[in-house]
Amino acid sequence: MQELRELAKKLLLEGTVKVVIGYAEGRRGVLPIFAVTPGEAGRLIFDPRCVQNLATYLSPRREQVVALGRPAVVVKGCDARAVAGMIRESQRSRDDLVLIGVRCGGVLADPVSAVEVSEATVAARCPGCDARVPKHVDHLVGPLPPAPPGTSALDARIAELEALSPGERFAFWRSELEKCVRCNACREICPMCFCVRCVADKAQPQWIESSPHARGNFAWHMTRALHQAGRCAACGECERACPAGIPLNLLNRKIARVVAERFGYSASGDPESPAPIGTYRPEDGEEFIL
Amino acid sequence: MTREMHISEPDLRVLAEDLVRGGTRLIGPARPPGKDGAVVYREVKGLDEIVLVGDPPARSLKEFFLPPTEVLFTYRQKQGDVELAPAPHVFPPQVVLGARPCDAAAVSVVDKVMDWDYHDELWFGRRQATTIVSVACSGGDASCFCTAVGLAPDVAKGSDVLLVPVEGGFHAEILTEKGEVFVAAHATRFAAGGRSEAAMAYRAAARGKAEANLRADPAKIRAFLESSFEHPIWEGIALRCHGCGACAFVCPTCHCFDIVDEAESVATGARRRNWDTCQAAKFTLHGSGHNPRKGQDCRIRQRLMHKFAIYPGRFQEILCTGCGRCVRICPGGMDLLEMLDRIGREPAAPGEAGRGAP
Amino acid sequence: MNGGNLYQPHLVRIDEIVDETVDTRTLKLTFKDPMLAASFDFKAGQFGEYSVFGSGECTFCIASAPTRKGYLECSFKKVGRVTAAMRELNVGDTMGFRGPYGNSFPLEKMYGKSLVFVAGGIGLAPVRCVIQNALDLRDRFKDVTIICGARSVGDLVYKRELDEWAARKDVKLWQTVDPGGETGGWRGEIGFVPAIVEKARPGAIDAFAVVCGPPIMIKFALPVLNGLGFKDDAIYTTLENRMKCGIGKCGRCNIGPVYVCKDGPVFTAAEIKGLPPEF
Amino acid sequence: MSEAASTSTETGQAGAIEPRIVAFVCNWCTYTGADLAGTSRIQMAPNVRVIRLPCTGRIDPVFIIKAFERGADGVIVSGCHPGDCHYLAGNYHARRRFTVFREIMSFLGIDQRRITFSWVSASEGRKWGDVVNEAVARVRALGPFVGYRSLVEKPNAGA
Repeated sequence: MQELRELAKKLLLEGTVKVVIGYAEGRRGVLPIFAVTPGEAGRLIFDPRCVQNLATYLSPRREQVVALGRPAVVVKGCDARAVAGMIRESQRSRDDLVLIGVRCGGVLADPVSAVEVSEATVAARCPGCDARVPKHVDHLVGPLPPAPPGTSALDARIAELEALSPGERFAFWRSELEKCVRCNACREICPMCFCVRCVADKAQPQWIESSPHARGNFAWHMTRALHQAGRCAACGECERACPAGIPLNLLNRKIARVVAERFGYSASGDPESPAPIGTYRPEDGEEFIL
Repeated sequence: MTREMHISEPDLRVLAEDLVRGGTRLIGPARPPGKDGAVVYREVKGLDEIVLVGDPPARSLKEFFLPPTEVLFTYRQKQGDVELAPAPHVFPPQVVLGARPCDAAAVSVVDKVMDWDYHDELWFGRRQATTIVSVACSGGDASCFCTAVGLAPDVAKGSDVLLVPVEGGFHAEILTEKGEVFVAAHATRFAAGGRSEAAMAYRAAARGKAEANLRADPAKIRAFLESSFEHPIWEGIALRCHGCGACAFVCPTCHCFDIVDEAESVATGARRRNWDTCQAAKFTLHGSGHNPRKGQDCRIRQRLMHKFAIYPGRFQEILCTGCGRCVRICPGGMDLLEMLDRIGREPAAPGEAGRGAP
Repeated sequence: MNGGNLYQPHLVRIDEIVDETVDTRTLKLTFKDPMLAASFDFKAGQFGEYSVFGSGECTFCIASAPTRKGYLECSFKKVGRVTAAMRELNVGDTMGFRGPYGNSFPLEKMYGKSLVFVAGGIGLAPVRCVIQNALDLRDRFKDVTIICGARSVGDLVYKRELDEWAARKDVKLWQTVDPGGETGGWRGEIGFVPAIVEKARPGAIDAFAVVCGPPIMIKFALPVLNGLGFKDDAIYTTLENRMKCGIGKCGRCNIGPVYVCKDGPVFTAAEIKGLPPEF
Repeated sequence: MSEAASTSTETGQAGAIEPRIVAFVCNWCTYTGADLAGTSRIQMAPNVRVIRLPCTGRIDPVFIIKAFERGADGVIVSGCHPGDCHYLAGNYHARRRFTVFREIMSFLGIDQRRITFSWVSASEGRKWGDVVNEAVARVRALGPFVGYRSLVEKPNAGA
């Protein structure tokens, strides 16, 4: 903690950055803060309650954050993957950012009521994580906590769904997606959803029905999953933000697995690695094509 | 016209069964069927499913009066002509059992805008069909602040009958004509009852609990908002906001909507009304590309202004019930309770404000 | 209303289509229901929600005058989904109309006074409604001055009316185009609208001004009018915020405490100066 | 895709209606191949509406979604064989995209037999006939895709 604070103070004092985007204690749990003074940097913390992916605040769409000046941002391994994605897709230049990596032992599923990481409290995406030490960062702080216990409940749930018939899966997703009210929290919080104008907001033609009925919701979530394929940083923020409690991580993880199996690609912290959609190999599998 | 009665828990259970058997749609705060998960208001088959006392359900009651999407009318085009078929605005009876009093109050707050010169038939059709039986709240959690906006955990506003938990059952206050009709229809389930000391004690304890979270003066907040359109506080507050609008969608009083046409085929389709939110940049975007509310700071300000200055100015009602849903749901950690606290302490003239500091 | 609900429009038929400019078109509409066609009434300045079924609704002022019964007109530019669909329609096709909504220009208050109309581009649409209305009751007003402009000669809308007004002895008409927008045969003024207002020097005594046009024109026209002696409460204009319901419910058109759809669209310059800058 | 769609949704059993299939095809190979199938008088089920696009790379998966929304019971996507793309690599890109999109649809429970992908060259009129006939037979066996269209019907939770 002290290491993080001292580093942030130093970066601000020597003028390397104008703002440090990090975590601080709030009234109910941890909040993102934008520390512009060394005093504010003294409030920075990192612990398993720091679930937010702060890379989102680096999007050029966040004009008011951009206006603060050159940022340093505190990133976990999954967050660093998002930053790499943004750099890969020319949203930010690597030179404009200072990345403060934090070693991570998994975050909490419910950071307001739980404090300690255990098999029962850890976020479902964390067990088995291969990015507990963020890569391609400028500074790395904190000790490496033990790996989160157990195995991911997501994998088990995906396997269950895959074992169902198409009709049963359709019924499951219908009951989930019926709850969607199209608040777009999944999109707005996503660091990789930086489009100035989302396909879902386009009306000429209106490809995606904007009404929150299950049909419009299927169109939205299928399209979003496709647009995230090979880009999703697996930070789980969309599911956390969803006020309807839709298990979006199931879809994200399933598609990440497809991309890994079919194209041998998984999102990493390396901005130089090419994205799987937007490139191709002549020998890609095509057993589904007649 | 308040009348006091008593209903035992077994009687309430039978009453719920009677309702369902009689074909009335019964709605209550309940967990999703067969699953763990957040309590929401949904159709239930009996009292056992209903979580009568507890924190506010994840979503409010408004969706039973203003659904997330509803058909306004359908159209059918034939050779240059068009036939319209309006959505029916008479609805089968439904009873909400176990409404949190704040959610019942919200519905009556929104009544005002829905009946402002123009009477919204769809809203009031559902209102008319619905009897709201609330259960006094025990005081909520750390995000509740109903007392700061002039309501209370046991507020009667908007409810037709208010139940207060007492040993073995509920003290019942019959508040409206609709409540009287409801009680008359289930007369055998209710017993005579007068003043109940136990009920008074429960209510006082609940109020005390809610008051501890936030003491604010709505008049002062309104005065600040009306005088501080240009104020550095907005930019600081808006930094961590994602502009997603989850707050508005879970809000019991946010009622802004969009109107869209959706074709089913070349010739047929429907015009729908969908929930919308002032937190989205698209909300005010002109066809020309001009946007009067360009930044997220403007949108946050609009949300607060609408709730605590504009609506009170028009309708003498605060467009907020202090249910705390927006605080609990916000993925960016925006905290209305904190904002109100801060605004309440802010002098009305522009002053110093830190960035993103809570 | 139609046995339906507030949001269900009346059916109207397109009787005439006039292309005002390359991108601006006027539709003349009549109600399909003859009873409604006979009884429909509105005031100058009010607006309506026009719909193309399958595409949606759009908000425009009623561009024709309430004194000309039996039809209504709207002028629009193709900018979005609905206006694009409107451009695809032909004479005889059916549209929807809800309204009239909003407040209006206080014409009665202007009786016995002089009127100065200042309009730029398609801003002439709401002004044209008042001009027609006033000219139909010409003996109730003193001087009538019309100053209107567009980027170029080709962008001038309502050319038929402009010729008609130019021919009238009881109307002073100033037409202008932005510098560079003139053609060989152009006999009007060349210059921005505020400059022409300065040149025309309409008298402010016992006079009201009605100003509509792009925000930048309004911004520079107001001080000119003030300089000529027009008080802010004698200058009227309209605001065009995005709307959906038109009836004070959907929450979209708020400017501070004002609901443009209910308290507007007509405001005095004094009222506008009291509003937060969200339009 | 118009009024017949709304009436056809009434019938639920497989085989009770004529399936409606939308084929998104590339201009250079499959469209020409389909043309050849026609001029060669190859017998084909008449259930397919062909929509011609410049390249399979232009076929956005939202087209498939929209087709199901508006009443299609099945979809065919077809273009040039690998290596034959008029724009060099459009079909390779499309192949990756559809590899993923197919899995998304499958994971959400949309029966894969409703969507047929094929490479049909300008000279493969016979193959196009087979692709069409097989796709129609598969979709006929599955019955109308009421499930997707009717997603619109149940109002959102609560209402």
